[in-house]
Amino acid sequence: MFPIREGFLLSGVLFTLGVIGVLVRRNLLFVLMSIEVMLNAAGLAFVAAGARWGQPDGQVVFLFILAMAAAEVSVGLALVLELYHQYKSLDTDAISRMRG
Amino acid sequence: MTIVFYTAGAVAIIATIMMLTRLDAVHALLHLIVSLLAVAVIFFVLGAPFVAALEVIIYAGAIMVLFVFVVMLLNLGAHAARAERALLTPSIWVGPAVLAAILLAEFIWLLASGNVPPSGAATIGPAEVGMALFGRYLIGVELASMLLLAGLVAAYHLGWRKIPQVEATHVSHP
Amino acid sequence: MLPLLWLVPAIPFAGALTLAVLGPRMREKAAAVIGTGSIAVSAVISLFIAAAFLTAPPAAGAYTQTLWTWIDVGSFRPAIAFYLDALSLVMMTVVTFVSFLIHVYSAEFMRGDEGYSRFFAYMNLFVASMVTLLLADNLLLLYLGWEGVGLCSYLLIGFWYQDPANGLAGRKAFIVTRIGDTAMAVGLFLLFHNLGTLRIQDLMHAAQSQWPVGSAYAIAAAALLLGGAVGKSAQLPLQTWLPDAMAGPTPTSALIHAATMVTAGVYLIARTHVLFALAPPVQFAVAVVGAATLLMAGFSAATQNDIKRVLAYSTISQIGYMFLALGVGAWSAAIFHFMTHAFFKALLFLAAGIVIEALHHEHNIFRMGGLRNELPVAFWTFLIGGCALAGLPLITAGYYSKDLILWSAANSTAGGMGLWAAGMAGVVLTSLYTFRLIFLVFFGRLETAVSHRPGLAMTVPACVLAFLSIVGGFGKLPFEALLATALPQFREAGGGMSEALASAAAGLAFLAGLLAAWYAYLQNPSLARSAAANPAGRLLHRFWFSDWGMDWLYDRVFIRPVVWAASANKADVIDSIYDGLAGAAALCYRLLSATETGKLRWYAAWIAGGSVVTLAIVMWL
Amino acid sequence: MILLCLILIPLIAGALAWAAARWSLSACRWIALLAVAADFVLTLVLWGSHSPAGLGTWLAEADWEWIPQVGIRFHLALDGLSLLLLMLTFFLGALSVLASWREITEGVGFFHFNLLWILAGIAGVFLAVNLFLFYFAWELMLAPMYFLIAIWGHENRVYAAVKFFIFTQLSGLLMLVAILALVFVHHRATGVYSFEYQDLLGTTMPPGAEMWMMLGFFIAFAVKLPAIVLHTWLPDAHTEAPTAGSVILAGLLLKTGAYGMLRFVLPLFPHAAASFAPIAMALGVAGILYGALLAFGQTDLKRLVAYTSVSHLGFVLLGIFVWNPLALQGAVMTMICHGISTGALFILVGALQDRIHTREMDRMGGIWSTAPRLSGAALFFALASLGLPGLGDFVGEFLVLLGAYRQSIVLATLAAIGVLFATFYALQFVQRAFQGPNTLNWRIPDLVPREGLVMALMIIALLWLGLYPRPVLDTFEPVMARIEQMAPGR
Repeated sequence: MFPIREGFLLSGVLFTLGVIGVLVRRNLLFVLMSIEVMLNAAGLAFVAAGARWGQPDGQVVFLFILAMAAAEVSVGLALVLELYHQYKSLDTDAISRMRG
Repeated sequence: MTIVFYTAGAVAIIATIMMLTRLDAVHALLHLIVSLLAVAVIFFVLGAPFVAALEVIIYAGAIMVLFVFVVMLLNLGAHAARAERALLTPSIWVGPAVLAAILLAEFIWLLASGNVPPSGAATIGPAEVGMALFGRYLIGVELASMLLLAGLVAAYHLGWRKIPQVEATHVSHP
Repeated sequence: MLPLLWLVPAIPFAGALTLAVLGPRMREKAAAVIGTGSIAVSAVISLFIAAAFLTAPPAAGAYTQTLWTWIDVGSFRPAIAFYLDALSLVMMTVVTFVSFLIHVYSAEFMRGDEGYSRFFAYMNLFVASMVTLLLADNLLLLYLGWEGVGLCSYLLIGFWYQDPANGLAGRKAFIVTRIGDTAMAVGLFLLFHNLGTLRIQDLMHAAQSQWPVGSAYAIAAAALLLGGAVGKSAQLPLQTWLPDAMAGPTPTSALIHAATMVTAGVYLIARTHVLFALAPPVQFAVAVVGAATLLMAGFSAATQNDIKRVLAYSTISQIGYMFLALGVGAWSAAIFHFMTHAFFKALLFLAAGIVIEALHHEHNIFRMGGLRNELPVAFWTFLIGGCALAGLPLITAGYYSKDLILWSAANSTAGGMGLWAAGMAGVVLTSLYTFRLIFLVFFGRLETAVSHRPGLAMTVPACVLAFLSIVGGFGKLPFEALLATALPQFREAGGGMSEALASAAAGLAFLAGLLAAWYAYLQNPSLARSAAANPAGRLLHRFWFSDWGMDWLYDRVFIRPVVWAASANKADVIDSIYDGLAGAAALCYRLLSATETGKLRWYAAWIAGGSVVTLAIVMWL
Repeated sequence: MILLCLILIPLIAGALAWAAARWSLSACRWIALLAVAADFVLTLVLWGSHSPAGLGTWLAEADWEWIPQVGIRFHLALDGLSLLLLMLTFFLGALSVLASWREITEGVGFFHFNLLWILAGIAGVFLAVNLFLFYFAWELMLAPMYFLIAIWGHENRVYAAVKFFIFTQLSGLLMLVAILALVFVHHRATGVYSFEYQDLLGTTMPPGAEMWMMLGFFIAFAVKLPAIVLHTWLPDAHTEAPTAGSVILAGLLLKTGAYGMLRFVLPLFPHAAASFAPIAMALGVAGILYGALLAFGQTDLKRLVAYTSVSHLGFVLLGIFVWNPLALQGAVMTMICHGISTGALFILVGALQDRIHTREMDRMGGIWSTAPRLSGAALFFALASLGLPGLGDFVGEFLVLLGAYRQSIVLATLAAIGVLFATFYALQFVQRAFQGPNTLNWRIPDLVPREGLVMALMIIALLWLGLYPRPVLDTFEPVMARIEQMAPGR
């Protein structure tokens, strides 16, 4: 039988690790990587749910997540390049000119 | 089957933790790839072979490679790792860790309270997924394609002029 | 001749208008001619009307002339209409005649003053308003005249506007009289609300039919009208403005603050005598107010050193007598005293004007003296006026009218003897301060040289008034017969004093005052100074001098708080509410903008925290 | 058709004046003056032509479809009340154009454009009988006045303009909500959407809703007619506005508030208005006393005159909510006479400020000696504002007090004391500004013939209203009688 409950637990743990990554690491690359982890965890939860109900919908949503992740990474990394060119550093706290 | 699930799960978690704590971006990337592959295995265990394959091909294969490619392009060098260590003081872990712990507790609480009976439906192959994809979710597919197109155009627009100069300036000071 | 009644107020009003508009461009001569001329015409018309009224009295002793309906709203239809009966006839003729004399006097007195035409414009407007007040058929028109005379008194007191003190005196007069007017206005509302009309005659009939004697409404209405009368006639407690009103030119003091305006209150009470008859306690209050005022003013007059202020206090005292007469129900006696008082008080003021003009605007009587042979006309006219004021028996008019009042007070149904005693004390005081004035100003050494002899225009009116002050008294009987048609007879409470006894007592009191003044001020002048030396005397002197401290009291109790409140709240405390709102908005802005630190991790943390909280809420709901 | 002209003429003339300003300033001024004068003549024609009997119903109407589906029509109608207020509008409008002949030197075209569009807005407010059109005119009135204050005002003008805008706009929105609520309630009751005044008149509505809707309207009008707590925009707006602005603000904008209450608050929500009446009356009397006290304390001439408006409009508020024929007619009479007397005072203060470039009374004094005609006129209008009998204001105030006495003796007495307070500030104003020694020895020119004409017209108007107010009273008597019938329990 499919370990659905454990699947959700695992996706929860992975998602939490992703959140920690985003909060802790100040390097922009690591933030992006943590976001990838969180996305992946979400995808896992969807697939687990699909598996539970025996419907393909879970996997279809995962596909959409994949597409979104791809687009997001491409744009994100392009921005990282731009930022690095501009600020010569990837530290998010340094790049904080947008202030109230 | 459950043994495979638990081992893959452990591998995924350990790989992710390792990713978080690495100072060098490339090491972190490699750990991330391992974690993604572990998740692919789990997909397989959950009876979703098509998605597992996709995970390996696209997620681990394409996106991570793109990541590695960009990291190489940035050519951070050793001093970046030293800078990372300055930022990663142990005290910085406390706040996020507490927050994450609460988040995890809430997940577990929600999972525990929810009555998810284990069910053993058959595996859902690519055929069913394909039919759903181009049946009910046709609009979703179109939107996804547009999203990808947007990502493509943005990446192209943001990056096309800068690449050569980065080469030039960077060489001057290692 | 009667239909020309509307001309009597109209012509002075027209005169005032032309003088106001064309005045500045006119020469003094032309302004004098128009100013005095308009009053002369109106006086002549009123004499003709009087003659017509006496020879062929109209039906029911009264003639009403309606010009147009003033306001027509639902049941409230006051008209611009004039009502002429014996009472208003007497008042009208006396007012117009005395005004004419004073206008002739002021034509010369004001010569050389830069606001010459403005002065005559105000005086004409005053006469127009006073006559409107007297002839008003309904209380609203009477109120119009009432406020009009108040306005003119303000304008004329503050005529020499360069000196802020005059402006202050003018404002004080207008505001204090206006306090009385507000009370009277509320009285008008009450009368209209309960009796449905403001036409005086209908009002009186309606009051008589609907209200029993002593009914609460009658008492309230009478009390409110009394409030108005007290304000306008400078009686207790609103008398503080009259002494300061002497800041105006002397003809103004003569006309407004002696002869005419201050007696408007007397006319109002006489006109609405039915109301006061229906409210015995208020009528008694009128008597008590009269008695108290005449005593207080008498004492204050005896301590003044400014010639006009002495006469001002004496005016307050004499009107006190009129109020006393009205209080005891001797309506015609009060009007008779009004007539005689108008003559001799105007005379005194005109003579004082001559003295002041002669001594180059010197007001302090202690710096005057020995003008007997320097200004003979002024002396003799002042002496006749003084005797009339004090009540020289058998000769002067003042004696007859005051004696009539004293006799009525003695024989009145309520509180006869007490009022009579006050009256007698008043007579002593009156002759004391009158002869004190005469001895100080006209006898003794010549203090300041006489610089200017009065011309004919100033002496002739004085002589005419002197003649009237004597002759006026003899016409008592026909006068009373005439007034009988308009005012009820005086009801004697039997067993009182006989006529002869009362007049004898009055004569004795007059002599007592005369001797006291002669002894104190002619025989040994040092006595007055020594009396003022010892502390008790000085305190008493200061107390009486400042009008029994009323001015000081009103200033502390009423004026200071209002001025403080106004200046303290200048920036409108309610505005601070809205400034507060604006401030709160700015504060919120500052707080929220502080959260935009620009650090990515800070936002991520807030998002994570937010999601945690949301999940928690979801879990607990 | 004539009603449409009343609104169109100022609109077109405004644009024309703005355009003409490029060639010659005087042409621009003359266009504005002639337009407003033409409108004034039109109102006189209307006044002359109406038959007294026909006063009850609408004198003239102009009705076109606008948005039929929702029942919004371009519906103008004229009765006795709006006719008189229109006459006041164009009378004061013409005088304010005359008064600012020399004062406005830069941006003359745009100035007259704004001025005329305000007058058009006010005319719209007095004529509109469709609630939507009423709200439209209400807003049309607001924007040009904001520009008038913000551009041609004095030192602190932007603050004053913004404050005026926020106060009026916010309350206007409350009214809009109330209008929409009323339309929906009407729809639920009758099944048809209509913004028409006639249709909305008799709608039955739950008392709670009625009270809220009434309050929505009342607050909007209470801000415009400065009721006591909502009045703080007035002194700032008046002090900073140019002469023409102050005249129109004091003379006309305040009247739109009072007109709104008479036309909309009382008839549309009789029961709620009746139960709210005691509070409104108390507000009115508090306004009288508070306005007078504050006016007494001011040293700035225009602020003093502004606070007198708060005091006088307190009478109007009292008169409206006393709701008997005497008080209602008194309220309208006070509105008209206050418009004239305060308008005149503002023109005089403006003229004075042009000559001595200050409004502080401490720096004045003794101006009577150098400018007797100006001071004499100021004295006349100060007396008018303290309610001297024989002038217009007294008739209005006396009728209000007479009516108020019927309702509650205490309030009438307090209001009478308010009249006494009026004497304080009026005499204070004359004494400190014009009398006393000429300490700073001002040598200023007296009234020029143009200003003399303006003053003469207003003096004659006030004397006529004071001594022979019958024709004016008869014009709006039937309207007041109709409003009085609408009171519950009559």
